[in-house]
Amino acid sequence: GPKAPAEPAEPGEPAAAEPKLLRFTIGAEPPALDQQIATDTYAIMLGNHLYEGLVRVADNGKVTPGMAEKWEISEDGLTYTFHLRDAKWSDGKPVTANDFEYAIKRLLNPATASEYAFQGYYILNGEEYNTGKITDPSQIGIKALDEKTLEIKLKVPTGYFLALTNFISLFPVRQDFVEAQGTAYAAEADKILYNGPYILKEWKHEEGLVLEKNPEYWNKDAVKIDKVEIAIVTDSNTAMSMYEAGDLDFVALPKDRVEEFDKAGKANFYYDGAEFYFQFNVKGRNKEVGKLTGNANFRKAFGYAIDRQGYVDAVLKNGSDAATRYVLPLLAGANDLFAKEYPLEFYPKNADPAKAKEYLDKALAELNMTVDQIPAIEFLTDDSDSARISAEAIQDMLAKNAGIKLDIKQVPFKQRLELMNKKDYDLVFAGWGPDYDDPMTYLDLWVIGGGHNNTNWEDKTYTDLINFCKSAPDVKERADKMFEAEKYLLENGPIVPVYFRRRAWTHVDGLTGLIRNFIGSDPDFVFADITR
Amino acid sequence: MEKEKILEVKDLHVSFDTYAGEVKAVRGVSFHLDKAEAIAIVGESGCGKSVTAQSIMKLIPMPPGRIKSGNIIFNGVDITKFSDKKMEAIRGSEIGMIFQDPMTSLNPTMTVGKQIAEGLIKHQHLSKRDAMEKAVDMLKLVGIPNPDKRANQYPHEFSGGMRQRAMIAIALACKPKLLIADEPTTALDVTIQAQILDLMKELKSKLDTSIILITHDLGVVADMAERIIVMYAGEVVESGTVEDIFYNAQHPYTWGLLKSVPRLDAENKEQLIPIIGTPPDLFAPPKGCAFAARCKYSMEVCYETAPANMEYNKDHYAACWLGHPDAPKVERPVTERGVK
Amino acid sequence: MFRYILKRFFVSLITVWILATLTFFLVRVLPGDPFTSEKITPEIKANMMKYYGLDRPLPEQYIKYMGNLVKGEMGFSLKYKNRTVNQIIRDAFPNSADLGLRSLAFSVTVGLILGIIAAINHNKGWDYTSMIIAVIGVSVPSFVIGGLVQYFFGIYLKVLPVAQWKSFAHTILPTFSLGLSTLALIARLMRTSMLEVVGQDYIKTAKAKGLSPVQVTVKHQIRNAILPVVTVLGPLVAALLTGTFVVEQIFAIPGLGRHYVISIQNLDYTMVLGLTIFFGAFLVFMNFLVDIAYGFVDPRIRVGR
Amino acid sequence: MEISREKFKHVGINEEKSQAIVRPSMTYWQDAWRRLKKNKIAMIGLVIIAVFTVMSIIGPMMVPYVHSDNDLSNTNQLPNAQHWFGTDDLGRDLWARVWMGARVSLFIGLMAALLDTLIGVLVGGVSGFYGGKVDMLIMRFIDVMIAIPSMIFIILIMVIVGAGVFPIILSFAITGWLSMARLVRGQILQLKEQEFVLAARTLGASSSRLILRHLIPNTLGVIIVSLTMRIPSAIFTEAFLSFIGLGVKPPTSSWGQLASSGAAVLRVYPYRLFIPAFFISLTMLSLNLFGDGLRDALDPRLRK
Amino acid sequence: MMENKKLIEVKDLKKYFNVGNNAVLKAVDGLNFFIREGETLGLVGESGCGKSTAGRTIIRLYEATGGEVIFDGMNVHKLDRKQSKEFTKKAQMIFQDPYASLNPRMTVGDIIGEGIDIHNIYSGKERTERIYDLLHTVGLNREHANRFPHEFSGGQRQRIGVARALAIEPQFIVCDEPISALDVSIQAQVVNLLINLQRDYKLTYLFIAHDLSMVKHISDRVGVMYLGTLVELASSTELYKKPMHPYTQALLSAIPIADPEVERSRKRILLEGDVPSPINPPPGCRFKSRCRYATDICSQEMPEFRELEKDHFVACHNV
Ligand SMILES: Nc1ncnc2c1ncn2[C@@H]1O[C@H](COP(=O)(O)OP(=O)(O)OP(=O)(O)O)[C@@H](O)[C@H]1O
Ligand SMILES: Nc1ncnc2c1ncn2[C@@H]1O[C@H](COP(=O)(O)OP(=O)(O)OP(=O)(O)O)[C@@H](O)[C@H]1O
Ligand SMILES: [Mg+2]
Ligand SMILES: [Mg+2]
Repeated sequence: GPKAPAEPAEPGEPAAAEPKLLRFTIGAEPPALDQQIATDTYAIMLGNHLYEGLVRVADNGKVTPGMAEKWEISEDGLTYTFHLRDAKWSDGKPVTANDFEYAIKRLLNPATASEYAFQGYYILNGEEYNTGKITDPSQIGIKALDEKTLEIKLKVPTGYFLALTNFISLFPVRQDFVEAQGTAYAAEADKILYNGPYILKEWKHEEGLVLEKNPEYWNKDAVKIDKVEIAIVTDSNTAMSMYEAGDLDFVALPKDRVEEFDKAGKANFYYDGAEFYFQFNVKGRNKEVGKLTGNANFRKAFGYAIDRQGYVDAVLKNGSDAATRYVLPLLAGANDLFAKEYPLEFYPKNADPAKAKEYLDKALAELNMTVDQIPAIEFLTDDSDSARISAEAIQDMLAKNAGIKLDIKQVPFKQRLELMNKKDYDLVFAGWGPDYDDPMTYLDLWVIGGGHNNTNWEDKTYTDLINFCKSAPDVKERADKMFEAEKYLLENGPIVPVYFRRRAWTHVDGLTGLIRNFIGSDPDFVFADITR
Repeated sequence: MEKEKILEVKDLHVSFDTYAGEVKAVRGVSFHLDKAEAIAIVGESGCGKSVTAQSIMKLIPMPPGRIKSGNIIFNGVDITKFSDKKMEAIRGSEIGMIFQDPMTSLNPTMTVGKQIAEGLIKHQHLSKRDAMEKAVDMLKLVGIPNPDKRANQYPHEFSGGMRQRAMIAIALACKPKLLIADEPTTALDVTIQAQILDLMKELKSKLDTSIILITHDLGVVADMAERIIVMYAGEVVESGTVEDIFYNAQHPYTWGLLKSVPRLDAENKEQLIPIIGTPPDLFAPPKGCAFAARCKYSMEVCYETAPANMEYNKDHYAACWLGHPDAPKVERPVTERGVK
Repeated sequence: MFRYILKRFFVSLITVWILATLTFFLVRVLPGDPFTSEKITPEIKANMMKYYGLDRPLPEQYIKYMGNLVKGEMGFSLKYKNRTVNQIIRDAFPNSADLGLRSLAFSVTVGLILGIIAAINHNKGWDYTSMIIAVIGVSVPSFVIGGLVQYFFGIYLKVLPVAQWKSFAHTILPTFSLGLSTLALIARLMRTSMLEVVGQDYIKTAKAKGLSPVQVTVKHQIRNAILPVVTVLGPLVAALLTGTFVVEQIFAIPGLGRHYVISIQNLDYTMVLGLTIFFGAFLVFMNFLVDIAYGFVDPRIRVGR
Repeated sequence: MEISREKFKHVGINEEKSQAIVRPSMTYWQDAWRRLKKNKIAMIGLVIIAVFTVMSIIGPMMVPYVHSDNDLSNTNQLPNAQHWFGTDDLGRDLWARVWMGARVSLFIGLMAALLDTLIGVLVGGVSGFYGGKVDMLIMRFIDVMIAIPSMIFIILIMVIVGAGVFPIILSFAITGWLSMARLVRGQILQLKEQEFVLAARTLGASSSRLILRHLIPNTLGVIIVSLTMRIPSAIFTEAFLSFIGLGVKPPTSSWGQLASSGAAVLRVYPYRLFIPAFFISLTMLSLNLFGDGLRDALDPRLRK
Repeated sequence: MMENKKLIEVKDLKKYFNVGNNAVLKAVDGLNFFIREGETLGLVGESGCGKSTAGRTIIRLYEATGGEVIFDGMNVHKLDRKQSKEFTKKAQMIFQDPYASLNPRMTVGDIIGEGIDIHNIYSGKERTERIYDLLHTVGLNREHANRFPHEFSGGQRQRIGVARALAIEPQFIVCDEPISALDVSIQAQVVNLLINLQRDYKLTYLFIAHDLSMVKHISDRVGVMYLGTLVELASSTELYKKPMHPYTQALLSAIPIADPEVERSRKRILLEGDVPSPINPPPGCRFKSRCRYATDICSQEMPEFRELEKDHFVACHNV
């Protein structure tokens, strides 16, 4: 007779609550998961889930307790005292204040060669130690007062410092473990200690990572998702296809699919924090160009010639905002969002050819030139396909709206940075993402001697303004001055903002609580939930 | 008494299509071959001997070549219409062929032994091993020293004559009923040549193999053949028994051939007697006798009308107007005992 | 023969050494440095340069690198900071080699068959069919083919997984996408060299032995015609087995291919060097095999002897 | 048949009649060209390429749009009466872009073919012909050149020379010919042992003559194949080079770039891939048809 | 014949091939002879005995393993570039294998004209005329100039090879079986041509052939080779009248005669015994295994090449 069919499922056994699984992709292998070495967005995202710092930043930007149960800030805003909770590393040993002290000293130690050491520069003597001005680490303003108490002294009062402790570079590590692993620390899943909501179950390099809920995590009950599968998929179209084939739970939308998903009400948008602007080298690659790029009116002509809205709608198609001002509208001001407290529309959303011409004529008059004498201005941009399209669109706008001819020069990313560092460019399409939730992360770029100011623009007034803000004790006054600086910069500075980037994404029904951040970890699924 | 005919070629026409038109390489060749008989085809180089031979095996490159008309009756069946599949069974086993150019006719990337063994594997279903053994035997049979070593060498490591012997070994390996030997001994010295000819004779007498021998060495012809077919410009101009041709040739071309042979007893560096001129272009053969323009005895009719085949005895035919009763009598330059 | 192999081995070592040296200095000439990034400051960069020994004079770095290389160590990646180049290659190479071997097997068999069929049916239907396949194979690049098959088989028909490298089913689409252009090249080369062979006298001899067309082709034509395929196979095998950027990217395969591109973009000196040496050694070895194979394919060829 | 007696008069040898010249005289190349012309399929290929060449000159002028003009309100239009091939993501007319791109791509293809033949065939010829140390040296050099990532050369070229057509050609000159050289060398190793080469050698033929007149003509088959295969790869290499800033400057386009940007939007605007891909494929097909015809024409054994 | 100067002197010439597994094939093993200007030296011998190899080594197609070849005072194997071009102008070769030695992609006209081009002998119309002349000389017609080698019959190909060698009017030609593929009447034409050229231009030939009657006819002296060495060398009449070496005797007895009755009654000396191989050949006389007169000494010592009578050299212990 026929063989018996496969054994029927055991009856009676309760349909054990199926583990909740979340699947998504990241675009590249995280180069390192070592807290003090990691720099890239994926490691930052993973770090947020695998480790926990002193605090955790919730959805609305509010600082909530993390490893620190509570903390005190001194009157002068310089000394922070953190009281740690009873938390455990994944090997069962307790997390102590020493782990934080060791981590930060490790970050700042020049021998660690941490690229993100500057995240510790707020701490007293942090920069000095890292740059070799002092060699005694005990002079750094961090100290474990006892097992559970940590004291941090800052250089200057820094309002956003608490939020900063949520950043991977300041996350704790355990000395004995790190030293035992040596160079192999954090190279593989089993060479890491975790204190966050998840532990890394599997790390197949270049292929994917599997996260599992950390049973030792102090707040584990708030964590809903049991298992996370992260595939490493570089090609965004592939990721999209995987999503469509049902292999993923959320995915970034390639720009040509946004419209379709938006119409179906399935597209979501979020700011990723990046802002893009024209950055001029006010001396140009040569004198001739320098005359023009050094002229504020000439630069303003650019500002009016760009059809920001058209560009954002037709070229980017990801819901990005036309940037009519410099400071990202999401950053915190004195009490509310900076943009709400200090609204500004310096440049129009749409092109204003008349104004552009007016400024150009003004500039030419100042320079004693005619339009035909304008030399070809080299427009430096990245080598991605989207950068090319952007450049072509901008080229056309400037030609049509202001009669300025641009010569597009596409180069690989590193080469672009190199050319910028060497100040060997006329005009570049550059972007900047915030390091912390404060306008200063954008504004202090352009001070004299600023590490990132490679525009040759050296303005005393502006520098003074910024320096004042940096140590201004009064929050309101500081904000006022920052607004003043922003206006000054737009009027005279070497940059013309173009857009604030947003990204489009979609997710399966039933995924809730996933946070998309413009700063720090993105996405944040610590408190996400999924029902199928 | 009728002997058993193994092969009969009737009015064979073979042409090559070239850009300027048709090269009529073979123009109405007819002959037959009996069982256990050896015939020789002789004739000027380029007269279509090889093409005729290859047509019998249907190995003319097609295109550009094609068999235009005629029949080839082998063992009583007309093989001109045979499919490739049917030909495969005949080739190599029933009809063996020795090609004229031994270097290019051997596969440069296969050892000689394997090339010989191949036919054996195909037709006699020997195992690889046995076939190789047999191949070594064959090489030995054709007089190649050190045959087991040589069997593993490649053609380019062989001398000209050794390649030719390898070709012979390939053709003889399966003991074919009909052997077509296209200039089989040109590259061989006389002692080896004698050996090979003995070998062929042996096949003939023991296995009743019939042989078509294409050669221009009249000495070999005299040794091997029973009948001779003389070709000129794609046609048979004379055919007959060895004696008929050597002692009683009727066609001026045959005379020319016989006269050009150097003789051992002749003076050193004395001028040989060639046939003057060149054969006609087969692209546009003359309408009369093809040999007329080079013929000392030609007549007007020769330029205008192709001569019919005249019978001299049962086996002896010649296509020459001199045999016509109206033709003037000429003194034949060839006597009973060879050249005058 | 043995002496030749020995000689080739030494020449190969020298070749790889020259390759390593050239690459070592060439990457240093590229504008920028591995730590150039948007947020870095000069002081921090100096720390990093020091940590990785990049602040030392170039000749010193070179000697140190070569010293390690002799021991088979290629150092830490400057981008994947906790992993050595050796580890990265060890992790990724098996996947690339797997994919490479599969697509080689696919493209060589299908390519040879197509080429042979085309030559035998010269200027007939099959010939044109194989040409069209070949034309598609080379004029539609793998990123397009990849996208198309992903859509068709993965999303539209839902019969094969879209991407990733997990089971046999996952390997089918990438193997196909990767193999297509190789297939095209092999088919075309084989066809043309077969055409040179079919008219040769020895083919007549083979036919005269009564071999069937298939036997004639298999035993006599292929070996005489395959040389160009063998030639291209050398670098091809080296290239395919060490990974292909585009296909790995499209199908999210954790292979070596992407590193070749990314490491240069990142100016990850040690990675670039390690990969170049790895590929170079592979290539030199493959071409050595090709040269040896020449002698087997055609005994008249005596490379270097 | 009756034949009059007079006809049987002795005439004798007639030199003239035996020497009649009937066929037209032709050189190898004339003959090859004649056969090529007779090959209809090959000629179709040639005509298509000619048409593309002509269109690359006049095509952009046939529409009232400039290839670089943006029209952000009319992006990604399907082919229609105004825009015969539709528009791209900046609203640029694709017809104009396709034919402007043809200029770049056809030129690049031609250049690649030229350089491959010039450098690859010669180097390969020399290497295979001389063999021994020369061969070893050249082949190891080629190994090194293949192994060094071409990106390195390309970036260096960009730094030294800048963008434009010349650097593209330069980068082809540096890396494009390598596989051709290997291929030709392999063939020549096989050929040079053949008797006709020895024969030419006894005539005192110089090495260059042996290579150019005896060996290379006998490798034309693989050379042609390799060339036809090289052209699309050159077209896409150009796209890649432009992508990293080495190619033609934006907003000029090329088929390769059109195709690769079309490939990114395949799911939504397939025509943006299919149109350039169609032209690349058709060019390839024509080249292959023509190449095969050429091969056949150059092979005297197939002479008809 | 007057004692002309020696044009070619071959001294202890050796050519070995490496045939794998450390086996050495001694194709030519110690050849000694000379050819005077305007003379024809015939070379006969068993197939595979090294005649072609000797010819090719003399003309420097193969590097010699040992020994030297002096041509007109020059050591052929030590020529510089210019000299070697000069040498090729003076010394030519007709190849044994007609088809393989013709480039399949060149027209016959170009093949024949190649030497003319290389040595800049003629150009333009003269060149064409010369090619037509040569074609005519070898019994082809001018129309053939535009055809390709594969369109010819075996004999026609052979004649192309002859025409090619004659094209550059050399002083010395190695004729490696130049006539074996030709029918007798064309043979006669070609041989006549060679003889006439020799008479008119004092050409020198090394004539390799199997057809002994033809060799006798054309040669002044004949050398008989056996397994890489010369066993006998004498003037042609002398050799045919009075062969001394047992191998020569056997060879001569095997010549087929173009007369059926004579041929059928001819007795030839049968060579029996093992045919030795040139791969690692045995010591002693190479012919001993097949020699009727072989004695002990034959298997121990290689017989010396002695001048037994004036100009008659033999390598045999027993004569
Ligand atoms: N492929 C071809 N294309 C054109 N003509 C050809 C071809 N093959 C042979 N021929 C011509 O056919 C004629 C007969 O050639 P065939 O080879 O039969 O001569 P043959 O009698 O064997 O001569 P030989 O004794 O020289 O070998 C020749 O004139 C030759 O030129
Ligand atoms: N390239 C080679 N490699 C190995 N052995 C070779 C090579 N060329 C010739 N030989 C061997 O050298 C010996 C002499 O060959 P050669 O061609 O000189 O003979 P030959 O006297 O010309 O014979 P034939 O009359 O048959 O042409 C033969 O045993 C042959 O096998
Ligand atoms: Mg013939
Ligand atoms: Mg020989």
